[in-house]
Amino acid sequence: MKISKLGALCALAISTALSPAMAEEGITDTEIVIGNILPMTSSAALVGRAAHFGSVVAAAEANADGGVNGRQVVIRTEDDGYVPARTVQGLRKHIDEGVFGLIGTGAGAGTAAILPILEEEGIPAIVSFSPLQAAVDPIKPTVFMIGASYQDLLFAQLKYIHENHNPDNAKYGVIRQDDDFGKQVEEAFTRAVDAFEVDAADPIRYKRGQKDFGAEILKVRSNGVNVLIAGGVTTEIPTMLKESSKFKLPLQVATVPTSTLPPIMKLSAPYGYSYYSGDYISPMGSEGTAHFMEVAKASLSEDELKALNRYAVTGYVATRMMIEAIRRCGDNPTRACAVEKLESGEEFDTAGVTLPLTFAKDRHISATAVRVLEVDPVAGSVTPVTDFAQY
Amino acid sequence: MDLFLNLVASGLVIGSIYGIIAIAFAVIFKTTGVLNFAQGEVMMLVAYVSWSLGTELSLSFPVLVIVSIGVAALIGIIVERLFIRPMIGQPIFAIVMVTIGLAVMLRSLIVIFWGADAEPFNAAIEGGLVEIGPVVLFTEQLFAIILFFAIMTAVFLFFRFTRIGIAMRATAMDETAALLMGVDVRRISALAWAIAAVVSGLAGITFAIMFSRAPDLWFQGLRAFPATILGGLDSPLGSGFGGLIIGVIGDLSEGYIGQGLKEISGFIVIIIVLMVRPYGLFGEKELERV
Amino acid sequence: MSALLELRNVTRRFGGLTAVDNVAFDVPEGAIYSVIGPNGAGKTTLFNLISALFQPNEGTIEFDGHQIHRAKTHQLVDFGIGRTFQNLAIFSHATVVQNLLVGLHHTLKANPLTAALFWGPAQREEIAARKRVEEIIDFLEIEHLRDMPVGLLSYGLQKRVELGRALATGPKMLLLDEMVSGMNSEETEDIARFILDIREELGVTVVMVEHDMGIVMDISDRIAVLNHGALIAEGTPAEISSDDAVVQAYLGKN
Amino acid sequence: MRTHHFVETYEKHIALSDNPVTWSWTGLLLVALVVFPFATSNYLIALATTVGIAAIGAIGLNILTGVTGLISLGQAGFLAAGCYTTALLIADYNWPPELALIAAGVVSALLSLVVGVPSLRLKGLYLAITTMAFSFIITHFLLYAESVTHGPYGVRIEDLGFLGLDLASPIQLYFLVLAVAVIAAIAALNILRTRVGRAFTAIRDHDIAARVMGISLTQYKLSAFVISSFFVGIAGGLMAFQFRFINVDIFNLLLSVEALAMIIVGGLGSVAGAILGAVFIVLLPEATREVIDLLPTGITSMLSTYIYEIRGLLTGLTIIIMLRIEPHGLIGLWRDIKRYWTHWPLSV
Repeated sequence: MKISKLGALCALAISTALSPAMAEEGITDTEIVIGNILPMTSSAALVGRAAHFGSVVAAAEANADGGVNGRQVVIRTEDDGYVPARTVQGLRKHIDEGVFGLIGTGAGAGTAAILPILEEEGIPAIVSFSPLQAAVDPIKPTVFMIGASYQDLLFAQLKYIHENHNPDNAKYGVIRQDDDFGKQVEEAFTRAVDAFEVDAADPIRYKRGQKDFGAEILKVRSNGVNVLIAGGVTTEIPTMLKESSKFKLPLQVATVPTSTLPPIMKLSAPYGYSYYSGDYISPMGSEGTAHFMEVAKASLSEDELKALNRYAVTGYVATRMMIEAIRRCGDNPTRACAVEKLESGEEFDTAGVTLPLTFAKDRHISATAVRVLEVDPVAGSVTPVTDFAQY
Repeated sequence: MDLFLNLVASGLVIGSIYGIIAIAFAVIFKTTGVLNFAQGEVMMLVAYVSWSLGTELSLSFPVLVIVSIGVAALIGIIVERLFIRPMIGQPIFAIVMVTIGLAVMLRSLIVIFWGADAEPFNAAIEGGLVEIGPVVLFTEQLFAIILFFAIMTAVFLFFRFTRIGIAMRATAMDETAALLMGVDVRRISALAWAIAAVVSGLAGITFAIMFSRAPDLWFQGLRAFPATILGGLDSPLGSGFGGLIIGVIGDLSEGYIGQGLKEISGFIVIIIVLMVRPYGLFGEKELERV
Repeated sequence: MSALLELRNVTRRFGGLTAVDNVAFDVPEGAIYSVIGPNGAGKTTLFNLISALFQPNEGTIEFDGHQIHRAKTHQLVDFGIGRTFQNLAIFSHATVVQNLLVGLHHTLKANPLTAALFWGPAQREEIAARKRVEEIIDFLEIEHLRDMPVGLLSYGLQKRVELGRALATGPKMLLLDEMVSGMNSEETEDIARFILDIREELGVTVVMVEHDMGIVMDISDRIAVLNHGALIAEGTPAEISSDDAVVQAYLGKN
Repeated sequence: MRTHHFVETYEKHIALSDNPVTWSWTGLLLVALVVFPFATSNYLIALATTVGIAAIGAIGLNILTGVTGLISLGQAGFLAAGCYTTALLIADYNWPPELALIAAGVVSALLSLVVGVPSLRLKGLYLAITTMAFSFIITHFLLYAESVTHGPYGVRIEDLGFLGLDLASPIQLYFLVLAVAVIAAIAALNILRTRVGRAFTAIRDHDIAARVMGISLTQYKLSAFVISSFFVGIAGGLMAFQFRFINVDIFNLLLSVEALAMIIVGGLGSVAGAILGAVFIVLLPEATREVIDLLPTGITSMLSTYIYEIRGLLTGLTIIIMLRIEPHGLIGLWRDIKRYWTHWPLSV
């Protein structure tokens, strides 16, 4: 037990050295802190990093204009590595170090995990990284969400396919991850199958991080599926397309919005499939994101620019809204005031990424209208094929 | 039947990759008694360097392979010299832990150096289709299977007939005796790491061509664990066949049962096999002397 | 003297090799009994059979009414058999005291639950065990080494600790496998003295496998000679040293 | 420091420590641990709570791997079993948290028999990989047995009390964990100084000699599994209290590897080593973060793109350097330092 001395010294040293000067609710005379908890590492790092940089761009934009009523916006991001338990830890750290509001709330399960703490602490949050119905239904006093659910995003595509292509003997299939995100994907599938009264194959589940989809596509083939939800997060999608191309399967493919990520398009190019995607924002590179890209170029390094994708845009929009709400509170912003401004029904401009957004006291969700996009990886183009609509 | 054959073929492809990595595990374990937890990361490093060489210098595929083999051997030797050799004489446990630390380091280094995005690994062998009866394979998938058997043959010949290969086997059996016979045990350790880096590196390159060059490539190292355990940790050839078995069982169980079984069928298989043969299918039982 | 250990037609084969071939002898209670023979004669295999590490293919081994050939190794101490090993088999990271305490294992009763609480009986039996260990330490004259990790001791002392550990099990019979090999003459004499003391003071029967003919002839009451797994002679030291077959076995092949 | 001392009674021989200096330091440490949360932030309290939970798990793993020599890479599975047991019993079956915590230990211990029995014949790394396989199978079951475990949705438990403590309060949770950790450490030390612990060590050092000394390998290897997993299960149950939302994501191989890293870095076979290792491995990422924060802002912002990778790099490097300097772990390092000072100036 003699080593316990060392432990004692460590404990004392740490407790005295690391105790931060606590800032009341993340605001000082010169700074205001907005937090993110995002998967900056792990298989979802591609999207987590982008979301972080989206926040950074919004803050840089505000700070270039002299900040929010004289205060500089500081973005502080905790890495949760795509693990909900670490999302909780990240939030605890934010609370401790002082945070005014929260944008990135981890992936779906992470958001679910921290909801009670957000409520307890009364932290304003705009969920945007990974839409989760439970975040706003029932309404939590300080939690808002922008963006349509994965279910709506996928259902919109299936509806478009059903109405415009309606293949002979349509048979629907889905390959989805075996987590909460995959659950939402499967719900969209079930909803479409019920709504269109079409034939369906049994859903196929795969473990997060799986690379090889040979067996899954062979099952799709032997089931005669011709409308497929490729429910991967990122690199799974090109792999599924590749295996399908081996047998030249005649497929209509619906994907989650991640399919508008440039690296994924590049990887999918050789296999001759175009696929659908759905989104509630304008695609990257379109006119709608022109302003965002301009600000980004002014505020990010070369390396950081490369990390941008559509998740940067949603992160940007949500952070921008939070900043604007704080600005509307004037010189002495409080959390309660920011929440009040958010749900006041007044419009928030998103710099053209979406139509101006609003929340209301009884509606903490916005930007739920979805547009179906056709992605042609060879041409590198993303073409809207429908207008924004509610699903 | 069509489904069955294609599932088997698909299982053989991925099983070949597992098998090759498993050979790498076994070569190091057999000669030094260390299970190298950083094997997947070393493999990833080789694949990344090879990808950079391929895109920067636009080498033809055969030349790229030869250059990559050289690079891989060098990586293996450097890693062994920097991280493993200073630990010689320490408890095996500590050395295994060093490989775990090494794995964490390499993973981070690669992202710092190459970024977090996945990129296609374009190579001349890629993209064509081969039809064998009802079975359809991409040329690179066929390449994976051929590579597997080529490496199996090479490893067999090396350990059976070359002087140094025999010396390595001798070291594995009795280090002290090997020392007395004039075998340089340190050089053997470096050589084992080099061979493992080359072998696994080739698997990494092939995997990157089939899928993408991405920072989660290291995970295939873990996937190959069941293979090497199934075949026997001290049996490179057995480990190789273990890979094929795990690959095929994985795809068949996914094809006919589903429920995400593909990812854990390998683990279920090794538990069952180890109940019957505690040293793997082809591993040797250690003799206990009293 | 009645027989404490009885071997009847004991045979043990490994693959094609018959390591112990139809061996039978009795060890009388209170005897010092030696098993000798050239290298590879099957002596250690025989010991492993008597300590139930192996089971015989044929034959029976009875000790004090217990059927060893059907027993599990860990039951032996309960029957009253302790042993040492040819190659050191001590717990080298542990101290002398801890090694000896392991020998007392089967006499103690703590289970994980009572051990975790370390209250009442569990504590009392540990104290009693420590007293017992001190007695053995006294007997073997290693008081000064009590808290040394055994791995740091000289070979001779390590052997002595191993002997102590076997004694700690409270045996009726001790199996000593080449105690004195690798020892100098002084250490060998010490051990011989201990063996005699063990028999005289503690009343323990001793069976030993030994190469050192000096100690065998000096202290044995009876000797069994093995060659190629078979028993070729059995008798008093005087009988054995004049036995033709034995002389043949040791010298004949040269 | 002392050089020699003599003991007069057998009671003192078997005491955990007969040295008053040790006892006073231990007392001081405990006082520090009790005072600590009142002088610091909630985040550091939460971090200390994590350390405490990790320490309980590491003490458990150390009994199996460090003391008995059975290498396990399956800690994540046992931890998951404990964590889910507590969470599900509270959330779905309205068990009182006190019982649900004990149930975590019991379920995990029973499960370890399922792993232990078929593992009896396996040695070294074969055993390690088999335990790893079991842990994959356990988490797979937790994910797919939706009707029982809520599968991918995870389990949430609402605010809860424990013997009058309010576990939503970081300080009160901290004290619960501290109390359990102290009990766990004492229980482990007690087990190790009796015949049970000696049997474990004997099996590790020389299993044949152990058998000849009357130790049943079957019984004691299984005991090691059961005791170890009981500790680990309790740690899992405390995790459920801490997170109040659990799903399988956290119970991955990395967690098992980290657990192993704790006992190796800390010192195999030593209870204090396990605790030190837990402190080290849990605080390492935090420490690297602090180091990065100390750098000039210019460098920090330059590093910002890959800040997490740099932390990973430092973590890996620290483990390697640590093992290079002292393969016997922190506890070995501590002993060396102590020996150095005790014998100074003769030690140079």
